[in-house]
Amino acid sequence: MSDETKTEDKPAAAEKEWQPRIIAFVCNWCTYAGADLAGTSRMVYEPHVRIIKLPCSGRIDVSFIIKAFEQGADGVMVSGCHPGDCHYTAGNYHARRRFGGFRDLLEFCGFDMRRVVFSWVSAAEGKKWADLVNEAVAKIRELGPFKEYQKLLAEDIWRKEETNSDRETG
Amino acid sequence: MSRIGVFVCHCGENIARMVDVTRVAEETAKLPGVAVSVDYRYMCSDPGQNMIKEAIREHKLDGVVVAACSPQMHEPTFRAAVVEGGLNPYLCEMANIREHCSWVHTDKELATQKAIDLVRIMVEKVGKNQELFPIKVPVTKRALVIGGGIAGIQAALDIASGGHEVVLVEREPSIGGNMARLSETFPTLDCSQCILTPRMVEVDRDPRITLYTYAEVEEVGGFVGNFKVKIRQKAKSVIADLCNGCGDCWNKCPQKKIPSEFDAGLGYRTAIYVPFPQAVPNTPVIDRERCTKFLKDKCGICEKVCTLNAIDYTMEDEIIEVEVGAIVVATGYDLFSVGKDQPNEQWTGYGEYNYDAYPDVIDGIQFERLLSASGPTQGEIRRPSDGKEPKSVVFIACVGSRDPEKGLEYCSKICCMYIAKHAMLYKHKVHDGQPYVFYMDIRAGGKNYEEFVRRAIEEDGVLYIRGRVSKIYKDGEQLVVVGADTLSDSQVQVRADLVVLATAIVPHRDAYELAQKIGFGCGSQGFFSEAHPKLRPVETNTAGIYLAGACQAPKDIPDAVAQAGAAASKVQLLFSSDELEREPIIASVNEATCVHCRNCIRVCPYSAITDKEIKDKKGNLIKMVAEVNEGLCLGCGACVAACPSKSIQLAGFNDEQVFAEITALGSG
Amino acid sequence: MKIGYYPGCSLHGMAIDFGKSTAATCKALGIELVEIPDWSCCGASAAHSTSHLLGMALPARNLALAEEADLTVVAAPCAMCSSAMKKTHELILSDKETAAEMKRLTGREYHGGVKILNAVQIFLEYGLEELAKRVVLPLDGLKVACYYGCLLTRPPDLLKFDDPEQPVLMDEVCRVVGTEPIEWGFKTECCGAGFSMSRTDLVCELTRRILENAVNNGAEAVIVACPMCHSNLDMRQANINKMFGTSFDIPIVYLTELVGLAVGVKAKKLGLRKHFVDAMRLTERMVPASKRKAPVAR
Amino acid sequence: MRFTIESQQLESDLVKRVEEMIEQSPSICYQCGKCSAGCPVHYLMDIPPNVVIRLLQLGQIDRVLESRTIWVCSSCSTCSTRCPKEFKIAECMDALRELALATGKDTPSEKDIKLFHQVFMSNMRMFGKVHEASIAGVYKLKSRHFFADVGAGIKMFLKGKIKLFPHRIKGVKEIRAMFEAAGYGRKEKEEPSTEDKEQEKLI
Ligand SMILES: Cc1cc2nc3c(=O)[nH]c(=O)nc-3n(C[C@H](O)[C@H](O)[C@H](O)COP(=O)(O)OP(=O)(O)OC[C@H]3O[C@@H](n4cnc5c(N)ncnc54)[C@H](O)[C@@H]3O)c2cc1C
Ligand SMILES: Cc1cc2nc3c(=O)[nH]c(=O)nc-3n(C[C@H](O)[C@H](O)[C@H](O)COP(=O)(O)OP(=O)(O)OC[C@H]3O[C@@H](n4cnc5c(N)ncnc54)[C@H](O)[C@@H]3O)c2cc1C
Ligand code: SF4
Ligand code: SF4
Ligand code: SF4
Ligand code: SF4
Ligand code: SF4
Ligand code: SF4
Ligand code: SF4
Ligand code: SF4
Repeated sequence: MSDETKTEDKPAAAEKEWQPRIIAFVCNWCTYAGADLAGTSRMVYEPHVRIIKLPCSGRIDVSFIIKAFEQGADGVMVSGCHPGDCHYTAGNYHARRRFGGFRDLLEFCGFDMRRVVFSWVSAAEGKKWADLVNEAVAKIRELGPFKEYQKLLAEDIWRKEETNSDRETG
Repeated sequence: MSRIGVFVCHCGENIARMVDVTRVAEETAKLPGVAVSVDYRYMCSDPGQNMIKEAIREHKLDGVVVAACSPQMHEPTFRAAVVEGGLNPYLCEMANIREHCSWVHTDKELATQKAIDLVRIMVEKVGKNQELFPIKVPVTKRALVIGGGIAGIQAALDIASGGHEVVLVEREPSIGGNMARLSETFPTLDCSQCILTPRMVEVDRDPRITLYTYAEVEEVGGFVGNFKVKIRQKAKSVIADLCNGCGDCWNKCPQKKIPSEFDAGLGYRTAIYVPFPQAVPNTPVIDRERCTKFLKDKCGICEKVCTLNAIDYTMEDEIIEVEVGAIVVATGYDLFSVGKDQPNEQWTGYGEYNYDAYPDVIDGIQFERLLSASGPTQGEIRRPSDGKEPKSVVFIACVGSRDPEKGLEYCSKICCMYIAKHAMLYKHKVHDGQPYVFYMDIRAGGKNYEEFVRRAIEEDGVLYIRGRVSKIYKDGEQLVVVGADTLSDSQVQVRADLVVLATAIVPHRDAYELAQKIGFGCGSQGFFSEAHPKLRPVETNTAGIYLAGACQAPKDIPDAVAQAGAAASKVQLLFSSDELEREPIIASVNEATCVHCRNCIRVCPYSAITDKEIKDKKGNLIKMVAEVNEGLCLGCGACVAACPSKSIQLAGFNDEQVFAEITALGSG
Repeated sequence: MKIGYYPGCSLHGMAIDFGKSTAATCKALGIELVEIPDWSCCGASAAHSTSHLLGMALPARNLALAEEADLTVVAAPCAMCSSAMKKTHELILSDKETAAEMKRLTGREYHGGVKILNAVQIFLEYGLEELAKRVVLPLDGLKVACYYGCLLTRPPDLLKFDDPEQPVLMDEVCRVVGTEPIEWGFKTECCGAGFSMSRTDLVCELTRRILENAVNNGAEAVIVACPMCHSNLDMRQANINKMFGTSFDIPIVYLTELVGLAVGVKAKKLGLRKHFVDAMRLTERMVPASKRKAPVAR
Repeated sequence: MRFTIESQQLESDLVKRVEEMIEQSPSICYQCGKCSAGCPVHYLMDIPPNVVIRLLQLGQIDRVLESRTIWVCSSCSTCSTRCPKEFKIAECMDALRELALATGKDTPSEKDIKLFHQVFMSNMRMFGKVHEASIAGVYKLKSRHFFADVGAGIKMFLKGKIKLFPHRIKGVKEIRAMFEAAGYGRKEKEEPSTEDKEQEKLI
């Protein structure tokens, strides 16, 4: 599936309208605060990321990522405190261990892993957050809208048609 | 259907400039479940808060979303307002459309769309929120202070005067920290020992303070109000209760050539020793790595000379367990090591300054010891190589500081002042000597500080040369300091008898491990992180743990003492009630579905989950499940993600809530 | 051991002694030197001073030629040459744009397969323990000032050779051949390098400072690994004495000459007679290994 | 010296070219003076290294291009190695020299150094290697320092340190193509060719 996305050609007009939609799962103590810092430091970055705040990256579940794609996200970011810096001492350690598993599972399910960005951003790394968002947006722009999953869902007899939302206008 | 109120803030122009707030209000008004959506200039102002309160009553709201700044900023404000309006505080959420939106974007249309999405997420979440009630936990009214420098001493004394017990743990054999090593202190030039010693003695005398020196904190468990601490009392080999500090042992100890840590290697101590004469406690310890008895099983002189039989070679380390309600960390600083703390390990680093090669190139603390009346030279300025009185001394500022390539990026803050002090004191002692200072900027921003520096220049004839030094080399007995004077565009060379490097202030060498052990934050430079740089400067992000002194940032004595006082008053504030409230963001187990796989137990970083037996009325075991200890759970949610049967949920962040947030984005 | 060899222009000209001693000493140690076919000048300071592109392109061509000739290790004894080569090597490896630009200019592609050795590194590559075994006429107790100059270690991030302020690797080689390296303050000061002809006055001033510090710290000889250091310190010593009224008379010896003597190469083969300041006196300090008091220091 | 600081000047194209060549902005320099403190040829400079960078910060690049400093700098990298901000001063000096030649803004003083560089380069362009004797010859002819160094020259000759005949490498065409591709000396096209002739004559 990943090969298809790479070679996909879109009409230029559609590209103009389309804006990538990225959901970020971040921990409250580090990355959320890092994003706050980017704000207080007035660092300009791309406006396509929607943050969902969780207490700790350890709380992040693979089903969140799948759900996000199902809801029409073109990309997902997952970010927490740096290894060893976790507000909860070890939460991100579990997260880190689990991300390895996430990756395999998602890949197995047929997700293009280039659409998922894992990283560590501390409360002091406003710049890193801004850069990361810019990179993620650039990457997703390159990959184009994530249509494959929607197609898959449409074929899936267990699902209803409703998931083929009109997200490209949003 | 829920009835949610949305309140969109302009923050003056801060939000309104980049986000079409009226449109955000209009669009979100259309969302299912939203009863009212309005925008206002300053939501956090009194009229703004009143709007919310009135709306709750008028529209019978059961949820509130404030679209404004970061929750770190005003969540408490709005939760309080919601409570006054008659709602549970946890039914209020904030959408961050300032830090995460208006301040970082430049396309008004896209920013507005994002703001609408951010509100939508929170509207969906609030719809699923439940009322939560703070958890009450008892408070142990005893404090632990780690580090016995001036900051730790001040904090301990203040808490004790507030009527509470204090446990003070110091790693070295005596309290006093770095201040005890100083000669006289800027800007008043009072003698450091004279003002410090009485405070040290007070610590020793105060019955409310339990002092453990030559000890370290081994483990910290628990949470605010209820910490459980394990302290390792290293074996001193001297029975403190018997010893009267007569000094017979250390006067007779034949191991006399051990470089004294206290004198920064300029003087010597014995194997059984007190670090300095005014030490508190004045009981010696045996340095087992240098003592002949321990190394070769010979000597034993100290035992023989001690008439009080206080020496005990068989003493072992002891673990002491204490329960405390609050912790003040005051572990202070070390000096950057010019020869070694380098980015490139193979290089000597600052090789151009030859600190390692030339004995007459020393650091600031070493110069303090040379100045100190109780130092290795009894306060006479003698250079280490040959004991001569230096007639020309060069002081170099910012060595390792403000030097991102070879040292550290930050300014060490206190060195400008102590350099002026050093140059001045040198001139007071060696009247025909000439002090020179190479500097980049003079940072003297304190009360009477600038005046102090001017005095050094104008009255004591210290020559300030504006420029960094490129190199120090030896020419005969003298050192040649090659520098620049950028004010006259010149290259200058000074022949010096002694060079003093004002090396950077760095966090105590194992500060990072301590922070890890206790569980609070450390910045990238290793100094401990305060909760907010302006508004919560003595608190950490972990409840019940406070900071004092130079462990948080380079600080001089006045600042260290002020912060210690503030930390002490925070502790007393915590101790002013018998119980305290905790955020109810904690996990709970659905016993009906739990299959006791114990995954959650394994991942919980606070060991907050234990096994629980479920028995029938007759006492027969029906099944085993997991159980969360409300006191210990800090709400990280790791267990929730780990549970295969979805039997454990985190209040405020349960699956339903998070899925609602994600789904909110799909409907756009 | 067979390695590539880039003598550079000066080892065939003004620094013929450096060239001869490198060849003879390597031969004595069993190192076979294979010249890079049809090599050209490295550009020296004239190139990088006037065209940063040529400053890289000239060494890039030589590197590509070495690679084409399957030379994976190349000794470039001249410090200017090895520095230029190593810098170019690092820049091509770390920056794709530079790599493309160099390909455009030279019409050849360099893939980064060459390890470049300066004069000191030849012996390090050979192995100091191995070298110690070959020492037959150590210069026991001769006090030497190891002078690295500015080109051997700088810029440190590209050359990655030794500590830029307190280098020690040449000192180690010197210790193996029995000499005693002194501690002194001018190991990496600049001697004026390529200004020998255009600003002789400048070179004399800089070399005076260096010689003074070496002599004041007890050096009996200055050991160098760069033709420019050598010509400035050796050839200009008379000028300095005239200019400043000093009376320096200290032999300036290439590291390759020093090692050559110790492993038994004849002074003549090393070009030792070609020095301006008499260096033959060194031969008097050689002690047959069999008559030594102490074993070779390491 | 007095000048008015104007915003256009602060955005000088020439300064931008220097920035591109060294891939660093002069703004990172905080004027500590350490570069000037350690520079071995500071005593011959009209503008110390830190002031060179300061002038770039101020957009006053012409003063720098006209300076002697850039020519007497011996490229020893003492400054870059010790700079606390790792500003590449030595490379900056290289860039300034190149720019000074390309724009023709270079100072008339220190022409010996420039001349030497030029003679060296044209010698190399001609043979692919440099032939020290002909460099020395041409340099002396053009600089008119006939008698300087005579003693040393004769002694060198006697010691066999001077090779009489230049050797031309096979790939000399390649070298010339490289000079061309690098745009070497594009401004002063005439000059190298006359030197070429003189060198040919001398051999
Ligand atoms: C050369 C020099 C001159 C100075 N002159 C002046 C001056 O004139 N005026 C002025 O106001 N300030 C001066 N200062 C600054 C002054 O020294 C500091 O402001 C002050 O000492 C800070 O006190 P503190 O208690 O925070 O830290 P410290 O004095 O460093 O005390 C920290 C204590 O904690 C202990 N500790 C560390 N880790 C642990 C652990 N894990 N467990 C247990 N204990 C631990 C240490 O052993 C130490 O005793 C000078 C500093 C220097 C370097
Ligand atoms: C231009 C400028 C920019 C600044 N920027 C920053 C910055 O970016 N970051 C930063 O951290 N700090 C900044 N500051 C410093 C900051 O303003 C002060 O640190 C801070 O305001 C001090 O607070 P305060 O409460 O001590 O004093 P004040 O803010 O002065 O408050 C004192 C209050 O007491 C009242 N008062 C005075 N006398 C009496 C009396 N007799 N009876 C009753 N009331 C009385 C006054 O009316 C006033 O309301 C800045 C200062 C200035 C001048
Ligand atoms: S609530 Fe926040 S965003 Fe609104 S005015 Fe107050 S500070 Fe500004
Ligand atoms: S241990 Fe004994 S001898 Fe030593 S100080 Fe104490 S009482 Fe005196
Ligand atoms: S036993 Fe150890 S401490 Fe005691 S006197 Fe002997 S060496 Fe000193
Ligand atoms: S306080 Fe002064 S000496 Fe210390 S780092 Fe800051 S500027 Fe430099
Ligand atoms: S949320 Fe779960 S894992 Fe985290 S502290 Fe509470 S019980 Fe432990
Ligand atoms: S992980 Fe879930 S199922 Fe397993 S013991 Fe914990 S609560 Fe029960
Ligand atoms: S050493 Fe670096 S920072 Fe200091 S003046 Fe020179 S270039 Fe600027
Ligand atoms: S490279 Fe040039 S400017 Fe820098 S120290 Fe050497 S001579 Fe001076």
